[in-house]
Amino acid sequence: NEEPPIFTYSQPGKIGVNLPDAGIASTPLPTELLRQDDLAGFPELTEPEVIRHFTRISQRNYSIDTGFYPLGSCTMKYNPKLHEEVARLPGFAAAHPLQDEELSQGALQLMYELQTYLGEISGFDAVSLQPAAGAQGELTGILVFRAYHLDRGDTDRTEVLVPDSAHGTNPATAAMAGLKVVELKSDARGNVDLDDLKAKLSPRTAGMMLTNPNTLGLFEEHIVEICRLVHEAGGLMYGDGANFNAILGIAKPGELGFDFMHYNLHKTFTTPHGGGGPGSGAVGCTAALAPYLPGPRVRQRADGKYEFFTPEKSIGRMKAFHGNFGMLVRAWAYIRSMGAAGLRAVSETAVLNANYVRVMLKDIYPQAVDRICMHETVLRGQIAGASKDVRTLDIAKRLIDYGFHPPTIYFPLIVPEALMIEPTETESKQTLDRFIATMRRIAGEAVETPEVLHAAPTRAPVRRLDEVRAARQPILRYDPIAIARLQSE
Amino acid sequence: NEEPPIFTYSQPGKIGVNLPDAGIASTPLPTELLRQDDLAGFPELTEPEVIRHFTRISQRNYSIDTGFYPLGSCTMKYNPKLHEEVARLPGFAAAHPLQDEELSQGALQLMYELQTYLGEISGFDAVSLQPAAGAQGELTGILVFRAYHLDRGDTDRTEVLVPDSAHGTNPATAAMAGLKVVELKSDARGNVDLDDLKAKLSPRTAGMMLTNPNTLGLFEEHIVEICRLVHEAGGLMYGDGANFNAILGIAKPGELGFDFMHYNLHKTFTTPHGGGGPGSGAVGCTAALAPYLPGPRVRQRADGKYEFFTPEKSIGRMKAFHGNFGMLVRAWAYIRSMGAAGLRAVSETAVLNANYVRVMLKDIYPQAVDRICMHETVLRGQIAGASKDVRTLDIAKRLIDYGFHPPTIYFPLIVPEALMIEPTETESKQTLDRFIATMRRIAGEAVETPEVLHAAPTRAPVRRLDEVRAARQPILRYDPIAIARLQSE
Amino acid sequence: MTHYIPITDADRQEMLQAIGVSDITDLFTDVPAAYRFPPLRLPPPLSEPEIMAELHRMSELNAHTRRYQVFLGAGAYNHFVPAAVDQILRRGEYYTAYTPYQPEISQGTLQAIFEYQSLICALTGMEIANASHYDGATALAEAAIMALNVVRNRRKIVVARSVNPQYRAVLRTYLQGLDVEIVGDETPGSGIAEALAQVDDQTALLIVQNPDFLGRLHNLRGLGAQVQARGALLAVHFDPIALGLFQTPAEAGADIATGEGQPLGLGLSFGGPYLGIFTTRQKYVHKIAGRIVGVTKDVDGRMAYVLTLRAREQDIRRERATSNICTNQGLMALASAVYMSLMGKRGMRKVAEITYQRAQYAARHIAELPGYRVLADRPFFREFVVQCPRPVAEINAALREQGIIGGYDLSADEPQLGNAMLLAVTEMNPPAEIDRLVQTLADL
Amino acid sequence: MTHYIPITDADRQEMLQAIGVSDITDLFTDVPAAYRFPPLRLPPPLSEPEIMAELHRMSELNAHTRRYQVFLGAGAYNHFVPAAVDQILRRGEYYTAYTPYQPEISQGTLQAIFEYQSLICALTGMEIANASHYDGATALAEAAIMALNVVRNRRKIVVARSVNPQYRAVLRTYLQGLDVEIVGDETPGSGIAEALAQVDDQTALLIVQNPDFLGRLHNLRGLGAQVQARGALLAVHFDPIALGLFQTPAEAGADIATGEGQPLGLGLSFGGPYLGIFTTRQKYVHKIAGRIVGVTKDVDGRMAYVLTLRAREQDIRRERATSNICTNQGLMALASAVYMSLMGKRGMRKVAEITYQRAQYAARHIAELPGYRVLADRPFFREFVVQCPRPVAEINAALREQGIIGGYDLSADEPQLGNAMLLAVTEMNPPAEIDRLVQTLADL
Repeated sequence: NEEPPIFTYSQPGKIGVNLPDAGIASTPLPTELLRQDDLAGFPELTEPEVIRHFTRISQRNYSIDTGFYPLGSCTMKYNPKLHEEVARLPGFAAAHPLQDEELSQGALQLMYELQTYLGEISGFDAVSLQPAAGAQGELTGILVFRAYHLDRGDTDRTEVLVPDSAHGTNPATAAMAGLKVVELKSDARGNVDLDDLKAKLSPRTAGMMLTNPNTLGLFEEHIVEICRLVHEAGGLMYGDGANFNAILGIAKPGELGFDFMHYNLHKTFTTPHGGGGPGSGAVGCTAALAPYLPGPRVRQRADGKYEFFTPEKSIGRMKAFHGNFGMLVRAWAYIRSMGAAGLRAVSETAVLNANYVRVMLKDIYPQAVDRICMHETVLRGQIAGASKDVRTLDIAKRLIDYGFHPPTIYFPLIVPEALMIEPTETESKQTLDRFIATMRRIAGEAVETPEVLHAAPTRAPVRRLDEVRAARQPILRYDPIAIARLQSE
Repeated sequence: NEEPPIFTYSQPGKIGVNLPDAGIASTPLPTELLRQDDLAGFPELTEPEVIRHFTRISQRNYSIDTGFYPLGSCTMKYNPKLHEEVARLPGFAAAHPLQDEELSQGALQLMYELQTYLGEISGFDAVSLQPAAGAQGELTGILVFRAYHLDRGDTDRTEVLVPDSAHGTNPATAAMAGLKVVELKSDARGNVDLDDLKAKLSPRTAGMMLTNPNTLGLFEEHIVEICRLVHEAGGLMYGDGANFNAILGIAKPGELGFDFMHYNLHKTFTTPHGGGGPGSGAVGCTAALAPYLPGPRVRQRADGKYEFFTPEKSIGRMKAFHGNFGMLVRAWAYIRSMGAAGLRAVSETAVLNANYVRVMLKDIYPQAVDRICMHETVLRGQIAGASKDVRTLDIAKRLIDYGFHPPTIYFPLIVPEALMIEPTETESKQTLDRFIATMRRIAGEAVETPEVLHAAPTRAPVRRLDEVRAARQPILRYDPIAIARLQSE
Repeated sequence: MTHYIPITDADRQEMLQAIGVSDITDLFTDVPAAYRFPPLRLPPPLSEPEIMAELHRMSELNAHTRRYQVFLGAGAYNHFVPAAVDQILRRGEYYTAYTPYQPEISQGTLQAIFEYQSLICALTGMEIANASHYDGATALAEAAIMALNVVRNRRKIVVARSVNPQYRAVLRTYLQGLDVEIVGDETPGSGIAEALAQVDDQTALLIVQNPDFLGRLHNLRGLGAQVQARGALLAVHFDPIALGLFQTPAEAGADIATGEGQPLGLGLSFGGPYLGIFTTRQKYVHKIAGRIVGVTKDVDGRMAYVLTLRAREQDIRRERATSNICTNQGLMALASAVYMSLMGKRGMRKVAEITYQRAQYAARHIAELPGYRVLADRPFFREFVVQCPRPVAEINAALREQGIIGGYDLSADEPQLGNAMLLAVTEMNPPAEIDRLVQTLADL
Repeated sequence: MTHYIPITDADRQEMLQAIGVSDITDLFTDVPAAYRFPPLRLPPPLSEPEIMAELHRMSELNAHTRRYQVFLGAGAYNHFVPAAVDQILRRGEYYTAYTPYQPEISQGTLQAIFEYQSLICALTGMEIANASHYDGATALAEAAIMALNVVRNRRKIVVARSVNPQYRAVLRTYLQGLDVEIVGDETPGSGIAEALAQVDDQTALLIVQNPDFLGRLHNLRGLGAQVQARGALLAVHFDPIALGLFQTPAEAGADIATGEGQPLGLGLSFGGPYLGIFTTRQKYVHKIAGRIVGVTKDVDGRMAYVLTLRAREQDIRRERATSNICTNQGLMALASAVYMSLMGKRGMRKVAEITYQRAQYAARHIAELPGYRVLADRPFFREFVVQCPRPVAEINAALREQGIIGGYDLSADEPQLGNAMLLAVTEMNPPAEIDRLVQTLADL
């Protein structure tokens, strides 16, 4: 069932698309500008071969459409099929981004409405849809913080506070914006340690980045106080929206005191993950920060028409054109399908499902912090009676054999042997019960037949990989000689 | 990796589609007309569950998009992806069959042009696109023969001659039209035995049904004489178009002497098989038979517009509306993509591929008739040195383990242990070579490890089935008690 | 070589050499020289962008539901097709698969068809369903053939006039060689009662439709018993959407029930591919046409699906088969199974309710228009007859100017009704659209 | 419960009981009461048919390539998208999969990305490619950040004015916190030579585009050596379609080459999702941003694919990562891999040739029109500058009336060119369409 690299099907002369002829007399090509290698190494294939290849390898993937992803912090929820149709309507999928606004009123209306909806759901005054992913939304926010402070002549604010439980994108973003990361400790209840926060706030504080609910799946109990403290120190509050799926209609970050946040439309608002992207990292903020947002944004004119505009103090554009528009269509459709009550039901059910899994497993897999959780729960892969060499990694790989995608593991970094489980609201109780039973069964195996866990997975397309070899002797493009050498080792 | 019946996911209250409300005040329902059982047994599911179920079970299918079908007489060639798009254009996919002709000019033009193209490719004067599948095309033809004879007062023509190598649909069709089947022998070269034909022609002969190339994959060497003999006896020649993929641009059945034929658009003209349908069994015939064709057909008016018409002596309609229109769009696209030279290249390559497989295997798998074949070749699963209990069925099932769909087996009935192999033109030499090597390897296994063949397949989603149990104690709809009983046996 | 043919020139040379011929034309010497390699006068080939552009152009010459508000039915209905249905249909594993004769590698198709059969049984109340016919009309014709095989020595079929006229035409086409008398539908305006009256001791089958061609709902309870008492069978042609609410063919005592599956998520597609639903009683399972999927086990004891009772079929039994049907509408059966699974009990009921309610609403408002009369002697489901002050063709032409596709013109089928059209309303006609239809009629 | 949420009321009760709370709201007591359960003022929810109808209506308010003849480019191009690309994109196994962090069950995505990387290397001649950036602009900005990390202690980036102005804007956004000087693009009308002249011993990177923003092709052979001699790196932003025919960034001696992958089968989609292509030399592999797939073996010795060199990435290295990028444009990389595989060597060359030839044809004929002037001081690939007798906005408005979307108005970016537009021609503009554009301009 292995499928060789597509290059192995290549034969001179084949082609997979029936293209038109130029249909006009040729002019001579500027020979000195031509490439010299005749596209060496580029394959030649027919359509049947290409389709069969990519169909066959697709079956070697796990996906939401084939199974359950209890993948903490990733919100791997169902991607509605209606959205795949509407995003492909020719008026969206075949519209040029630079065509006149007059000829783009449908797209602009959709963007305007989505800006409005996202602002309302999060309690923010202004939204920009341009960022292409969560990390780009973060960079947008930190650049906006920086611009805001500088604009006020506040030039010494060079530090960004980041809890030790944060996603790696948070510190990486601060660094990319040229700011210094100051790490904050978590307390025993999984909240930010307030004393540590107070100690680290200073006139150098540009702001703080906080995920709430945090990566322990816990709602930050002191959120209002944290925002107050940061604001009093002259800093701004950045909300990482990765876990926004927990609080739709439950709480509005803008009301809690955040100044800025990004939305992961590919998590909370059902746009597909696509095996790693495209995402969409739209951002929202307070009126005070709105002048710094990237452009173009969309506004409605007095005559009812829509137009692009760039805020007067904009940090500039984050990417070409207007954002991952195809993702915006899907998010619009989702919000309009669910409505206010539907969105609240989403979060309520996501939280219900997570707590159900939590209580059904915590006697065997110790809970990192013993509290009611939000949309996800962090357990520890430390099973009583199992030998020490059974690690969370083994549990994760064994789940594969039972048909489940593993949870997020070893994250957050502050929890040893972390198993971070986010069931989402689009899974049935039946599926959760199967997962719970499987987790309990694996715990039994960990005690009785640990070798089975070490050997896992055995029922996947491949077994555990030699990742060291991949990094030490990297083969990063098709190279038949290097591959032959690998195979002969 | 098994997937339970969809009914097992059902829970009261679930729904998988978000429907509108009626939006108006209700009127009372006529209670005496309501069903009494509240749709007992009907499942209740959400969209994610339905999608996951049907995605998962799809992966338990073999298909052209995942592998090679050397399936004689079935022409399992590649289905171009362009066709899937064009058939879904809203102007085709969302047009009502009874809307005014004035509002259907695009669809009518397409049908008119397809009629013309199919007539030209086959050498016939008139085409009807109505039949839904090859077998319905056959019934159409035999009813037309019957009507033609009766119309001429020729009331005693009640017999249809059918070679012993014919598809089962041929005799079944004749019977369905109320005619008697007279079977013809094949000769040693795989042709119709002319002496037998002469002996069986009579004033009772309504016509003869002939597949050419025939089901041995051989071009009928006496085709012109056969047509002459049948015509001299007052009969008509029916051409079964199942094997038309061999002779596009090679020969026209209408010129060879056939009076009528059906086209399997789902074989020759790339419309997908769909796991058993829909097909399209358009038919073509001579001018003499055209008045009897089913209606409506399409013609062009003097003003250039298109209209439906029903031939004056039509046998009537074969189905509601105008045929499997979605399939017609695909066939039109295929013919216009290929053009005359492309279609000839299709048949040339199909024949090339079949002969290549033939010569590479015939030393091990004896050829039924030692001739150059057309688009398919019939071999025998009788391997020298293998024990008698290794049968063609075992060879076929063992191919599954190597990732191939088995050839057609035990057909035609006149060849013992038949293996009927049709590679089609859309497979590469690489694939054919892999298939040939695998067939040779299996021949070796048949001699050395026959138990492996008897046990095959072992790498498929399921192994060989208890088909007797299925027929003796049929479970033909979801019945948890019957299934539990089956599983506990 | 084209983009669909992976044999290169070099391959061809190698293969010809292996075969032992020097040129590709040497493979065709069995074709009489005089007929070999005829020219094909076809238009020059088009590239992919050209095909797409040309077919887009042609497709837009047609009216369609994204451009027009459609009130036309008469056997094909504009019901909602959830996007999830097409998502499944586009999977190559389904649509490029062959008929599941090799069950070990066809469990996907087989399980889907088994579930289709099961869903259809639940929907209709009937005991067994086959894997499909070409469409509702041919399913009905095959019902007649089956009845002739079940009820031996009777050669009369009675069919009510209120059965879709296209279906009655197909019935007559199918049976024309079988020495059968088809009666019951002679009198304009007649219906089930008149047909029942013609069921006698020579009758093999009575065929009725419910809701009938004019959209009317009938209470058929007891009809099966009446027909069976005369030694005949009863076939009921049903509408699968109506069954979300209304009487099943099983409740009518039907021996055979057929339906057109198009409303179950298939779209209009200018008339096809559609889906012929065929159901009957368990005791007739060996008499039915077409494929049937059953459950069994493999040698390891795993539950598995397989085509079964195949001795009825043409490839096994040849001229003694129950039908010549081979290729059916398998992919459409799959589509309808996805549709029914998505809708479920609540969805099927809800679609039926919306359809019913909106049809009543439309009829009520049209009936109030001067010059228009709605025939409402009986309850109706989705369609109803409107008698108009002017010829239907004129009215439809005027509606067309407003982007509305009006009803089916009944003047050829039921001339006694005068200027009558059959209007269809579904969940795809929102109240505002119905109001607009009414207003447009009022303004004519 | 909705059609996307499979938890029933009964389930909820059972689960709440298991959790030990009596009501769902009890799960949210950590949320300060004053902020808990705020109302969301959103429009009432729409059903699926309503969503479809409303979005169809809105989409048709936009011009699109099925309705308009498009001669607009400037960074987004109307190239043909083979249907086979979307067939693969619609597979749930790809588009509903997560990032392939669990390689055992992500071999589909991993192999596809590995093949994408390999195809991009073959196309560009560069040694390594990563798994994608958000778009061409951000790929270019990440190139600058990488150069600053490779060439230590230099804080100047030189960018030619002839680089897409949106890309230059993004570059400045990305680098605004990094204490970097960005120069080279100050002078209207300037280009590569002027930028090169500014490369000095404080310069980390020179950025050029070929074909440049105005469509002109440049011979960059030797440029890399010149830049590297000054201790800096060279980044070339390329057009992937032009590479079917024209000089590769490797031939220019580029250290980094970036491209916008949109023309590789992605469609226009009103500006996104597109695909940022990023390539560099093998020796910089530990410096690059983003994901990379490599080949290795599993414990049974089977060849397998895996994300590798992950110590560069944010989830491992946090604030010391090469970039904060996490989610990329993986599905678009897959789409372009399918596109490139379909096109192959012949197809890539052919699209480039048609595009080139038709652009020359269009330019030649427009140049003949009175009042129009085509800037053709250099060879151009797909786009060219037309100086018009009237403001571009007026001309485009007139073209729009004829169903034509005209060129990009250069007046804001390069005012010294006067009434100038940038016209783009591809294989999707047949000669007849070009003739119609020319005729329409002539008739204005």
